[in-house]
Amino acid sequence: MKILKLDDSDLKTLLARWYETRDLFSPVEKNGMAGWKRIEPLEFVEPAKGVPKTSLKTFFFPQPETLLEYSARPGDEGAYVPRPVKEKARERIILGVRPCDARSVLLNSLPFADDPYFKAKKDTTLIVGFTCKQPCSTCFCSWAGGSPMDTEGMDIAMTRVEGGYLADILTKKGEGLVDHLLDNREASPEEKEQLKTLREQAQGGTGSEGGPAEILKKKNLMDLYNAPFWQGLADSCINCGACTFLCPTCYCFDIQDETIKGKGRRIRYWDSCMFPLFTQHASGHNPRSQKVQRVRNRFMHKLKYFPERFGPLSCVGCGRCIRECPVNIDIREVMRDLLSIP
Amino acid sequence: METLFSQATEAIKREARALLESGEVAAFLGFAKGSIPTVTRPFVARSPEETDKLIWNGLCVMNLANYLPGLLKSLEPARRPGEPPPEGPLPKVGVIATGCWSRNMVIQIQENQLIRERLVILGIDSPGMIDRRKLESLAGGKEIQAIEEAEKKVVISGKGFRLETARQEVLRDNCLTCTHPSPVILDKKIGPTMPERHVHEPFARIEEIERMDADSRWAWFQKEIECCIRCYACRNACPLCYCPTCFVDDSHPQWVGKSVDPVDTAIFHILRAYHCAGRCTDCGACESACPMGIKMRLFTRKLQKDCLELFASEPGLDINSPLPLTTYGPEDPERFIINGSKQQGTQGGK
Amino acid sequence: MDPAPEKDQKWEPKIIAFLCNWCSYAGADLAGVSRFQYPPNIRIIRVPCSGRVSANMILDALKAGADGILVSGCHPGDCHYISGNLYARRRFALLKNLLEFIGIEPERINFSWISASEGEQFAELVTKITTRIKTVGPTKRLVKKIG
Amino acid sequence: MKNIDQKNPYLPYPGRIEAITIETEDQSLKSYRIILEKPEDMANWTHVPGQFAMLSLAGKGEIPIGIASSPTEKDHLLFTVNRAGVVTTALHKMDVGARIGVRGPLGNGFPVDKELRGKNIVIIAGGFAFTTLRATLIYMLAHRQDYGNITVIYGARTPGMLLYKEELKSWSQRDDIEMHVTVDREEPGWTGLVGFVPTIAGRVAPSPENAAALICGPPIMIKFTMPPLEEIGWTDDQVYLSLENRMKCGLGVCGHCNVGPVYVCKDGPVFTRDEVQKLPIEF
Repeated sequence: MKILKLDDSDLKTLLARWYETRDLFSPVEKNGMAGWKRIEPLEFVEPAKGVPKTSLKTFFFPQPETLLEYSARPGDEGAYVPRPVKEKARERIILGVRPCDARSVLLNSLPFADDPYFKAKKDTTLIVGFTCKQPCSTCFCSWAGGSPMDTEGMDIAMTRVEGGYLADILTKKGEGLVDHLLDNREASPEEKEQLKTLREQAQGGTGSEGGPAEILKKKNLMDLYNAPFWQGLADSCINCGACTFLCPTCYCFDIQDETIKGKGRRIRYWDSCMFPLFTQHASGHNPRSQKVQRVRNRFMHKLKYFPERFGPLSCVGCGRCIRECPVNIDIREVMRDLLSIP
Repeated sequence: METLFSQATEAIKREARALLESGEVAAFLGFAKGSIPTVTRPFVARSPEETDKLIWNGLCVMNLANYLPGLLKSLEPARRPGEPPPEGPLPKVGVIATGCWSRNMVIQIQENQLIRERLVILGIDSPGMIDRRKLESLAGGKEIQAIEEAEKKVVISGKGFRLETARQEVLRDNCLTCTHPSPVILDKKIGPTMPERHVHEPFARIEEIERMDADSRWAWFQKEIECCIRCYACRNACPLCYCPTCFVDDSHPQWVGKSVDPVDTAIFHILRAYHCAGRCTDCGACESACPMGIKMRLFTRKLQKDCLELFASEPGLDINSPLPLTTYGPEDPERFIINGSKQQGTQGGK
Repeated sequence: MDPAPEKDQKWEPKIIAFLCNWCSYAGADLAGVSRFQYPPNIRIIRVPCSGRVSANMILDALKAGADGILVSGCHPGDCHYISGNLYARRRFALLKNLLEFIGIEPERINFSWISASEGEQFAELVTKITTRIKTVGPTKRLVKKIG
Repeated sequence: MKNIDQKNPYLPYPGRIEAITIETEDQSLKSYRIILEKPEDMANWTHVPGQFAMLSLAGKGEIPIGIASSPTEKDHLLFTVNRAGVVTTALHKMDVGARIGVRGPLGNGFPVDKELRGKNIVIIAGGFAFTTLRATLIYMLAHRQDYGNITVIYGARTPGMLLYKEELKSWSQRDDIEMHVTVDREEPGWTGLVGFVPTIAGRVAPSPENAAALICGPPIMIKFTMPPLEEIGWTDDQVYLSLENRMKCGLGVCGHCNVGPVYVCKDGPVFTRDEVQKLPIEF
């Protein structure tokens, strides 16, 4: 597809235009970058660096999400018969998305492939990504299979250059967003060459042959499972859910019914494999009753079970868990330790 | 440069190594360096060699008492539920304790979660611990790549910046109002004794909130917990929270919904704080653990203030004085009881 | 935000009353038997002792939309279980303050002592707290809503 | 606005309880005969013995329960439910005629039309784990010519704790199936076998030649049943087990039921013992 050269005023014009028929969202500054917020077009500023604390998954896998509704008035026609909720069809555009977060949407769509709720949200959401110029020291997207210049999962990928942005239009949906600019803003051959060089300079994705996903897939499951270092992680871990809830690719959930004053809903909400209740049977038996088992499960799921089932790691290398873990459990160390097992 | 911290680190390493080498303890609980400069890692050394990893600095903010019951249990020989422990002494753990952590250990002993004899406590006076969020806001969005700490100042640096600040400016809020930096139970003292601290208006922020009207207080409360993600890091970092099934996990009845509904989140924070009433030592682990920067310590601080004012109680200072909610006094204040004071005269004989 | 006193005259507060089996519940019973009039706004939950009432229960009632709470037990010294109400007194003192601290209107959370012989006082108490709760209007804070 | 309803895997079929049978003397197990309210749902329902479904009680939640009816029993579904948690307790309080949702069928089921075809079959069950094996047995009896000898070893603590008592009686009168029903201890009025399932299995288990065993029961029973079978030459790949784990979605997404890399709800609940041995012990 096309590559456009936009200056800052072009971007402003576009945002104003998009805003007419769509909702705009972007990272918001609050206690550092806390999360995502609906914005007015003029409010948008490209985040200086890094990603917000909360991940992009909240747009596709909201906390909580109503799956079904039911009437809880015994007299009603169809009382206690759940029916599907109505989804909003209004399109939304998420701005300022980093390559790691954009990639997380693709990774999550693997387990959610047949999920109508996830799919409905994906269909109505456009991602305008901004490639990374300054990775943080906790970033490791290249190692996890991506790259700071990666465009996977974006509809438009913006790269900051002298005098504005090079906008790589990647999808039909993305093309729809800029159609009136397509002819007169096309980037010059030199600019296209510049973008190509920037991409090549960025450390390439290691998703293929030599990447951790491929190496770990080939290792014996029980060798990794029985590795000695898990106990050390469990020693530090307090078994909270900060890592799982901030992680863009942790997607475990629980389902529960809530009934209030005649109205009922069946919701799914984020759950965490760190919590003892996660696996506890009604009988009281708990297959993962020990902290070490739960810590291990989180990493084994991301680094071994998920790749075996779907191919890539269930990790985009955004570094959120590393930055926010209260006891500094570092997934990069876990990856290194797992890779070092013969 | 020899600092307070490097001296303490060396002393901790030395003592821990000796304890493990002599076999007096089966494990030593302390801190190791983290992979990022703003966070340290609670760490269990199980061999003399591993004690080389131990460190001590102002970012050791997790309350180690939190780990003790679980760690001690994991060191006991496996046995079936209900089976009595084996004859003879059970394995011991060595641990570092500052004022608040040691008070939490006292409370755990009072609440039968710990056995004093199984602990070897290296007491260390807390110099006041650093709030990583304050450092981050000082850095103004730039990434902190190194922290240098001295007795009175802290220097942070990263790509293209180097900032120096008074230590006092970046201390955690709880450390700024702390009046008990010295451990109350210990087996060996490490480092110098800190001078006694007098805090002017220790409950200033609480009083400020109390002066607001109900609407403003509600608005403040809502705002404070708005970005809670219900990860329970505050609960799990807390040495007071050891219920086998937390009230948030009760299903029958379900006291609190599990998602991020504002009412459920509010009830979670109210009840979490309330369960710490009369037990909280203001160690600040909850706030330090919170990934979202919520100041939930203010809720427990209010309870702390009330315990002090109503029952003259400060928990964990004395192993022989009961926790305030496990006891009562005939003359406990009851102004809040609607017909309380009116009836009080008639109660004399009883 | 501000729950202004309800203009709609039809609104009547719902008050959940946790009454101890040995004193306050008997007091309420006596009020009924003695035909003392009091507003019909309370819904009584009989509990073995005021010491049985936990913060969880009070918050659960607020979450379900209770406009007010009353917890009433035996007078100090009269507890059937010797000291249940004395432990409760300490807990309620802290809870009431904490709930006020986070912005719950003080009028909504009420504690009292009513003995088995205080039927008249019980009627007076209910009248008093119903009036108090009416001044702050229908509850909005801590009420869970869906959809 | 658009409805999310086409192929919504979270939407249960509306159903009603048609009959309730109290199965055990302690009333902890009841069987629910359920019909799907829409005739087309009922007519289109197909499953494989060994699969399960989510019973859905709006306002209480969902629970995964093995389908105790055979696909050959066309006009209804049968679920035998042990009272344990919030949903099952609510279910136990429900009456005939009450509304109930059914979401499924879920999971893989026993390979009755694949590997098990033409084989001699041994069904070994303990306690209330007999439910999906009842489905399997009824299915096999309806396609009797497709299987060799069928041996059933079923045990419960007491005669009163046996499930499907009437059917047990009628099966024991047939000559094309070998029934061994046992209880843990002697009890007045009980004339059948006495002894634990593993003991009985050791005594009556047939040769492993061209045979498959389907074992469901408490872990301890399975553990002690294996040695006597192995002694006479049974191998792990001939033994089919049905695992249980906490489940929420039943679709292999929510993460609750994983045993290492497999999801019990999607990849199971039926595994050969051979497959289970390669997994971490997280069930």
